[in-house]
Amino acid sequence: MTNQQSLLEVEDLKTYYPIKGGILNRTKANVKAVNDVSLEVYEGETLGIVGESGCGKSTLGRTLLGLEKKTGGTIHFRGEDIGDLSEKKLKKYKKDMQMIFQDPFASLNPRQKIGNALEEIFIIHTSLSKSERKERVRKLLTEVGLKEEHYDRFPHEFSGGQRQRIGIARAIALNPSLIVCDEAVSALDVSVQAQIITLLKELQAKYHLTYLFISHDLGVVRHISDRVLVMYLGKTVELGTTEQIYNNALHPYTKALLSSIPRPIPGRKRERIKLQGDLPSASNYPTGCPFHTRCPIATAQCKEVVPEWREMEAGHFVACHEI
Amino acid sequence: MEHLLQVENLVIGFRTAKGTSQAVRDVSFSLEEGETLCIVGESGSGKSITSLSLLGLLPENGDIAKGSIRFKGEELVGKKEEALRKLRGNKISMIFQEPMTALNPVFTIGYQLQEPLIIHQNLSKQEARKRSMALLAEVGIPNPKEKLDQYPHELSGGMRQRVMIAMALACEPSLLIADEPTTALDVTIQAQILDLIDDLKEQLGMGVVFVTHDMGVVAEIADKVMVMYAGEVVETGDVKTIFEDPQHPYTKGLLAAVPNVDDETQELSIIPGSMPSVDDEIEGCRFHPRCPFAMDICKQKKPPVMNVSENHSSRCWLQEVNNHDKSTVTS
Amino acid sequence: MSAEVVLGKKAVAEKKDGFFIQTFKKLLKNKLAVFGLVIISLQIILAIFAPFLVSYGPNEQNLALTNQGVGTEGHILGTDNYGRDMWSRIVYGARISLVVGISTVAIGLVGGITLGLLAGYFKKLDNIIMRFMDLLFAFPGILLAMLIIATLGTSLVNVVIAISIWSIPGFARIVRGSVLSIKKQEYILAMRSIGASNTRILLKHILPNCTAPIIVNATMRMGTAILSTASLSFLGLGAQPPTPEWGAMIAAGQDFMWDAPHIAIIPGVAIMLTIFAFNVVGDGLRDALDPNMDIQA
Amino acid sequence: ACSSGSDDASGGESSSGGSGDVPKEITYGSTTDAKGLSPIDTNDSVSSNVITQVYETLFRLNPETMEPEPLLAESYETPDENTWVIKLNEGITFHDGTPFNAEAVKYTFDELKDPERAAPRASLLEPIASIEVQDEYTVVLKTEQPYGPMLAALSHTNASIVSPTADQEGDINREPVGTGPFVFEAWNEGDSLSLTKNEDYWREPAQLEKVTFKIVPEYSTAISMLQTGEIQFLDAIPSDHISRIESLDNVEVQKKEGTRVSYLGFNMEKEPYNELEFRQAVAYAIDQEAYVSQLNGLGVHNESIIGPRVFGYNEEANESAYEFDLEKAKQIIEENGYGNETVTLMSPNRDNYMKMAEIVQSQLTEAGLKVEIETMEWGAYLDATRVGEHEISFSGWANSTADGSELLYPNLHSDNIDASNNARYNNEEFNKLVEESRVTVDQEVRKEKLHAANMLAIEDAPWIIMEHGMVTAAFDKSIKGFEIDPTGTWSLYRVTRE
Amino acid sequence: MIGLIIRRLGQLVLLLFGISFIVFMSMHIAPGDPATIIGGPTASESDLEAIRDELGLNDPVLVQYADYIKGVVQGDFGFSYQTAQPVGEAIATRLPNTIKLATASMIVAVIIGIFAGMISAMKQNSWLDVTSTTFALAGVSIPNFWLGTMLILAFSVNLQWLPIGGLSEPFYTTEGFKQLILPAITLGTGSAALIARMARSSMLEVIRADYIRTAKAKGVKQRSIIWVHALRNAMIPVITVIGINFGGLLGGTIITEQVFAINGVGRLMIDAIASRDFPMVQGTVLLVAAIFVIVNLIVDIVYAVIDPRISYD
Ligand SMILES: Nc1ncnc2c1ncn2[C@@H]1O[C@H](COP(=O)(O)OP(=O)(O)OP(=O)(O)O)[C@@H](O)[C@H]1O
Ligand SMILES: Nc1ncnc2c1ncn2[C@@H]1O[C@H](COP(=O)(O)OP(=O)(O)OP(=O)(O)O)[C@@H](O)[C@H]1O
Ligand SMILES: [Mg+2]
Ligand SMILES: [Mg+2]
Repeated sequence: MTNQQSLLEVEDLKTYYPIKGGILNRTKANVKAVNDVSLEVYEGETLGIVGESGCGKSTLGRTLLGLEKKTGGTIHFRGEDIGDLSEKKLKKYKKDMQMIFQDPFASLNPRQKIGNALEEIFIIHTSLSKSERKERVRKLLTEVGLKEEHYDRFPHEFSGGQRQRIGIARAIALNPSLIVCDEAVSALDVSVQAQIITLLKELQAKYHLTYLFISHDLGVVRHISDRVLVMYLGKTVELGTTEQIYNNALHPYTKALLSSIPRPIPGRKRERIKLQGDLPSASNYPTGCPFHTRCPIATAQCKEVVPEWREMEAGHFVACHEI
Repeated sequence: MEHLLQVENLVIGFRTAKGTSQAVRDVSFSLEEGETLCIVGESGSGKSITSLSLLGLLPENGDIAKGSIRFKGEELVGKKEEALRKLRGNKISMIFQEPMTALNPVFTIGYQLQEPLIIHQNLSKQEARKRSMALLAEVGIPNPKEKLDQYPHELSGGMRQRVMIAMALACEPSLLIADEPTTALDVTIQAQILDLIDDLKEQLGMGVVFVTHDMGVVAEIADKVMVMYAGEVVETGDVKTIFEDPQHPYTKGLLAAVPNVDDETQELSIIPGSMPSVDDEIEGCRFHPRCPFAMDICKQKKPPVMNVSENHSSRCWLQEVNNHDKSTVTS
Repeated sequence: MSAEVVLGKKAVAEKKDGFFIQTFKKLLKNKLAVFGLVIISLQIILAIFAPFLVSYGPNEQNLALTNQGVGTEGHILGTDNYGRDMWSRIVYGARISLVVGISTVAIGLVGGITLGLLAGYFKKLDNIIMRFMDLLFAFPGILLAMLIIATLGTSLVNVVIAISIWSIPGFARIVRGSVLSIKKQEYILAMRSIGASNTRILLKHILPNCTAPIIVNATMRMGTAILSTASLSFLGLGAQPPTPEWGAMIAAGQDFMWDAPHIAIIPGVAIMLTIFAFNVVGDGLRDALDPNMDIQA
Repeated sequence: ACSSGSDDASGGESSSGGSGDVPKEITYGSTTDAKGLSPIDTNDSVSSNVITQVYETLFRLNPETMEPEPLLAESYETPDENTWVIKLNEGITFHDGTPFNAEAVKYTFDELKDPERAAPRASLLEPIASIEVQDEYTVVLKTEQPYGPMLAALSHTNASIVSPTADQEGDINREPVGTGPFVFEAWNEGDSLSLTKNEDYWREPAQLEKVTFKIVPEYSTAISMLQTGEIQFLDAIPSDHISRIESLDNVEVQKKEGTRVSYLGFNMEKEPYNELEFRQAVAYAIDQEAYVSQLNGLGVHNESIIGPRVFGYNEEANESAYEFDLEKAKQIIEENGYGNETVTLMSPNRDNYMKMAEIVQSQLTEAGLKVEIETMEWGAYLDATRVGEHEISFSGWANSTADGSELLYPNLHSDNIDASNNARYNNEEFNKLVEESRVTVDQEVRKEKLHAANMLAIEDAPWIIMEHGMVTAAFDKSIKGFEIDPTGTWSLYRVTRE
Repeated sequence: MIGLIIRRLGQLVLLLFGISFIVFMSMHIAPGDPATIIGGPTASESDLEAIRDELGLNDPVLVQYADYIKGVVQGDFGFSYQTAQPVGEAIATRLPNTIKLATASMIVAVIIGIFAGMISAMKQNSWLDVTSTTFALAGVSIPNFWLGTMLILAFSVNLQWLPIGGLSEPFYTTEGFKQLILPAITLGTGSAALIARMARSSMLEVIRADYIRTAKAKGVKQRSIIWVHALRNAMIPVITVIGINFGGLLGGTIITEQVFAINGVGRLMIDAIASRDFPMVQGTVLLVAAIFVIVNLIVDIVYAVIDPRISYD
């Protein structure tokens, strides 16, 4: 992983959701879904993003694609600031950045034939004729392992794995450079999940795609990612190569997370790092380090001071006072 | 010997708009006290339906068409609703997958916890309240007194699932059925819940039927494993055997398809295709369209359950070949 | 190469039907709904072929033969207080009632869908539109109709307008509700992620997916609309005489409940059957469109 | 504060009762509420019904002959054509104790005429120039021109004499004070109104102890209540309900020819309605007999504008009207091409007007016209016809003075175009005859003038008469001595219950 | 909760303001001049002019509206053109009857509706369900005035069980109660039917919910599953229907009051519209709208009581 070229550069990105209430329905507080995230994504890599439910993984992905309005920070795509572009100008970049969604069924319009759904992309972004569009769609379908005759079918006529293939076809239709896979395989059965992961890998090799692979399944992430980002309550807590994260995790949260994964090896005695309590809700955000309420090694400092995002070794970042 | 639970040749049919479909086909298994049986299989393989049938809680349009379910020797199939009701939540308890929806949103935690105590143990309201407070503490909920008066939506997912567990254990059942109790939870929370169930099982000596599709979870908690595919049991055995010496091609495929956190270089193997739906009638073995080892016989004749060894069986024609090989070797 | 294996031939053949045909097939399983469909079809036939089905004009008076009961020779359903043939009036009335029902619902739909889509999709418009809808809603229907008719004058067209306006907020609310939930669906996000415009998303993706509640509601509204014309006629604000509109017919027949009850009862039964029909079809549709109802009892 | 339904219900079941223990009470069902209770400030028939029981006029029409005869007045004389000297009965007091005298009469009439007060029936006394008190019990009315219908006008309910004290110190529109046989007790607006017997009445006190007016908007509900005995008395029976009422065992029906006339009127300022031929065609095309036959006996077929019970009627008028002749109508319509344009019949959506409109529409269609009906709410109808937006309209005139001048002048005299002359009829000769009928005091001469005017208008056909009304009442058989007069008014003074 | 109430009442003021403006304008645009109605056919143009002057109808419409609003702010709703009675007073005497009627019919509707809907849902597709559905549908299909007349003929005239007219007696007396029965049924039937249908479908949904399965798994008796666990959840959408339906119910009082000779606000209102009694129309319409909004506010509060997930703060 030498001469990495940066595709996406994110600095101090913030995305807040307002919590409304009170007599006048004013904003009372904010859910800090993404809170001061800085990172770089390299061309052709797969960056896995892990963390527990509600930690802001999806929000981060959507914000990067301009589907969610950011509250602060900057996003550079191929060196260009795209964070504040108007809807119109953004269209050009939208072609270059696509998304694959978690629920393959929910992400397809149930009333639209698959062929038409795919064709629509070309209607929006190209001026191809009808027959040309059809041709492109046929090619796409075969590309993701579906058949041409699937063109006229409705989403409910497909199995979960097939639907996810359609989602992938949609994402690669315009030859993007970046694809955000938001829990793209989580809803699938293991056997199908393996099929899709393999397909994603094939496509990446073929088209030199960059993936942001969001998942809570650490096994899958390990399998597919080059680098891994660990998030907790809207904050990045650790970032490193897959190797660094899985074999040499620094942050106590990463460690706990890794130790909690049930291993398919019977009889293995677990050395689980037990965490106390549940995730605090994003709306009553803890002061200091967001993890201090559950952290086994928290100190007084952690309660007060937000830890810095430090590079511990080459490419291995962590936010913790105790390391 | 009397088993805690013995299920024999269970067949469950559903009446649907298209006719009758069999969701569970000829399933048999047994469970002893203090033992954990994991039922694994992909979505739609009939895990939930099997476990629901144990309590007589099948959806309205579902029926046990054949087979028997014996709890401590007592036949449950065909038992009167009222008799079953007395068992439910008392001798046999159940925990469901979705802690979000499995609790009634309009009643307090306390009310829902006290219900089985009042129904089955005739406790007074105060006694029930005291007892439920203790139960909450037992499942590791801080401030149980306060939580009793809260509503489900005020609790996090992990807490809710703990409440469900407390509820299921209220009357100290001898059999606990857990249908994917941790699937909706985060891994760190899942770990806490799995530990909890394990501890309580030890304490109470219950038998546990645990439904999951996560092989990792199976490895962690199971004594015995039953692998289901498209309504049928394809392989059963104790946990070690299943993981270390799986016989059925499906089981093997399943294990190989799970990405391993600890293995960087693992090549994921693929089972092509996807599971048939319950009402697809397939000649021969239900797995043969996806089986890399399918032989002619597999397409024509349904394989019987074949014993691999004591406590290990597989529903696959390959077994016959193997057995045959073995027998020829030994003889 | 891979997944096709399991979708056996049977499965493919079975799933060929489009969404509407499937729904219709499910609908046909519901006996009450079929009954409703039959009534509606009959009504449509009556309306279309009215001139061929009667031997008297609907307004043809015969003052020498008034208030004849059901089964009178030459007048199967008797005659009214002007000696007009009840059967003819009922048949021609089907035309009017159908048109009134359909046009009020159509106008209400267009208004309600537009406002509902806008309110549901654009947060900024939501408050304004929905407060305005509340305003309309807070007027009891009859009162609103009375005000509109008092302003525009009594005529069937104005009745239609009044009832349409009155049904707008109902549709708007339903559509808005569906839009709010559909908007959160991933496929809308997916459309946004491929850069589809708001108009495209609203019209091609959100609207078609609100159809189920809209259809169900529209069928039921149809009944209400016909009933409302009856109430307005009772208050003297309905169709102009001698228009054989059913509501006006019952309202006028009300005075003869003693001498010739059939004058009010026959159109009453006609209205009841129609509303009943539309409602059971609506109910049936709701069930047919509900995925949970895919099971047979 | 009103009578409870149950008491009446038990009392009303005359069929069961032989005990003779009937309460001396009566409940009248009215479809609308009174607008007010002051004769000066109201103009509607429901208010009149109450006012007639509480107040009295100087003269009243004899229900049989329709001739004015003195009531509060004792006698009168006319020393010259423009002077009316009226002698009043002595020793009468209003319910509030105020003495009835010439001052009270002057006060009442001055108020009625006062433009500030804007009394709706001010026109009744409009010809009177001055009202003078000659002595305690004599008033002198002076007119600038002779005023023929003077006594009829003074018999009008709205010319009832009110207590000046009560009017000045209170609101007689809510708490009426008159000299009549009944004293106002309570008014629960929109629901009921009650009167009690005037114990100190100047004549023999009434038999009834209590009278209640109950508002029942739906006539069919009212009939049901009459049947169950919740009310005992109804009037103005719609023709569609008469057969039901007549079938009731416990109810007696009284019907009489009345002064009310219902007509079809043309807008004489619009084409082609200003053409005599068109109007004749319509007149020939309408078969009034067929219409009246639908009224179940509650209408009189007579095509004279001045009806048989109205002063100025002559049999000849009826006979000279255009007779039903469909062929003639068709012929005229065809010759003039009248069938090409659509004719709109405007009708208020109440009473029998809708029925007229529907039948006439059918008859005119038969004759070859294209006809539409436009029904309107009463308020909108009044507005539209007043300013002449209509083409043909249906309307009626109650004529509460039963005098022909009171019919022809407001409705067909050109003075009243833009007011009550909705036909916008303007005929010099006719105007003159009507004026003469008004300024003549000699009743015989008046009669002739009215007849001549009537004949002229029938010939000219700005109006085509549909029917002359019947006045009707239905009451419980236990009620005796009830008399309704041809203008539709009734007094409960002599009514008893047995 | 208090926040909700304050916010809603604030909205109510705005709403009433909007409604009053619309009503005011539409009454002025509408054909039919109050003066002609007061003056009657015989009044001359100058009589009418005098009447208009007295009523202030000659001022520019906006000035009239401003005057009206000024009055309303001070609690003065003007005087009836017809009877010169203060509008507030006229409404006050009739309001109790309308409230009695509306409340009684709502009670009838809720009791019958929920009961029928529950039975339908519990015995889905049985003859009981079909019968109850049929009745419910018939209920929405019958015109109010027709039903009212029929009930009178049957129960008052033929059977003589119940009185016909008015609501003169207090409802807690036997007589007053009897007076309420027929009008309440007449007015309540339509709403009962709607509630029944809503209750049925909502109940059907609820009994398939996971938490019902949980309750069964706990061994809860069938009866308490339905009446305790399911009912309260099923009520949530039903309550909204009740609130929305209340508007229709208020509209229905117009006809019911007419048929049963009840002296209520509905009748006051149609009479006022018919006679172009502007201040009375304004007053009654505002009142009805206010009642509607307040009832819906109450519905929202009940909503929060039934469903703990809803909080308005
Ligand atoms: N539209 C929204 N409005 C308000 N809050 C939101 C919205 N979307 C997400 N949130 C909140 O923002 C936080 C982060 O949400 P996000 O969906 O990004 O989490 P996630 O890590 O993707 O979780 P999951 O694994 O459950 O998908 C959560 O607390 C969530 O409740
Ligand atoms: N009420 C029902 N009517 C008809 N078919 C049903 C019904 N419930 C379940 N099934 C069918 O029975 C089969 C087995 O379902 P079951 O819920 O047991 O699967 P599962 O193994 O628990 O899957 P998951 O992992 O998704 O929970 C499925 O194919 C399903 O479609
Ligand atoms: Mg997410
Ligand atoms: Mg399951």
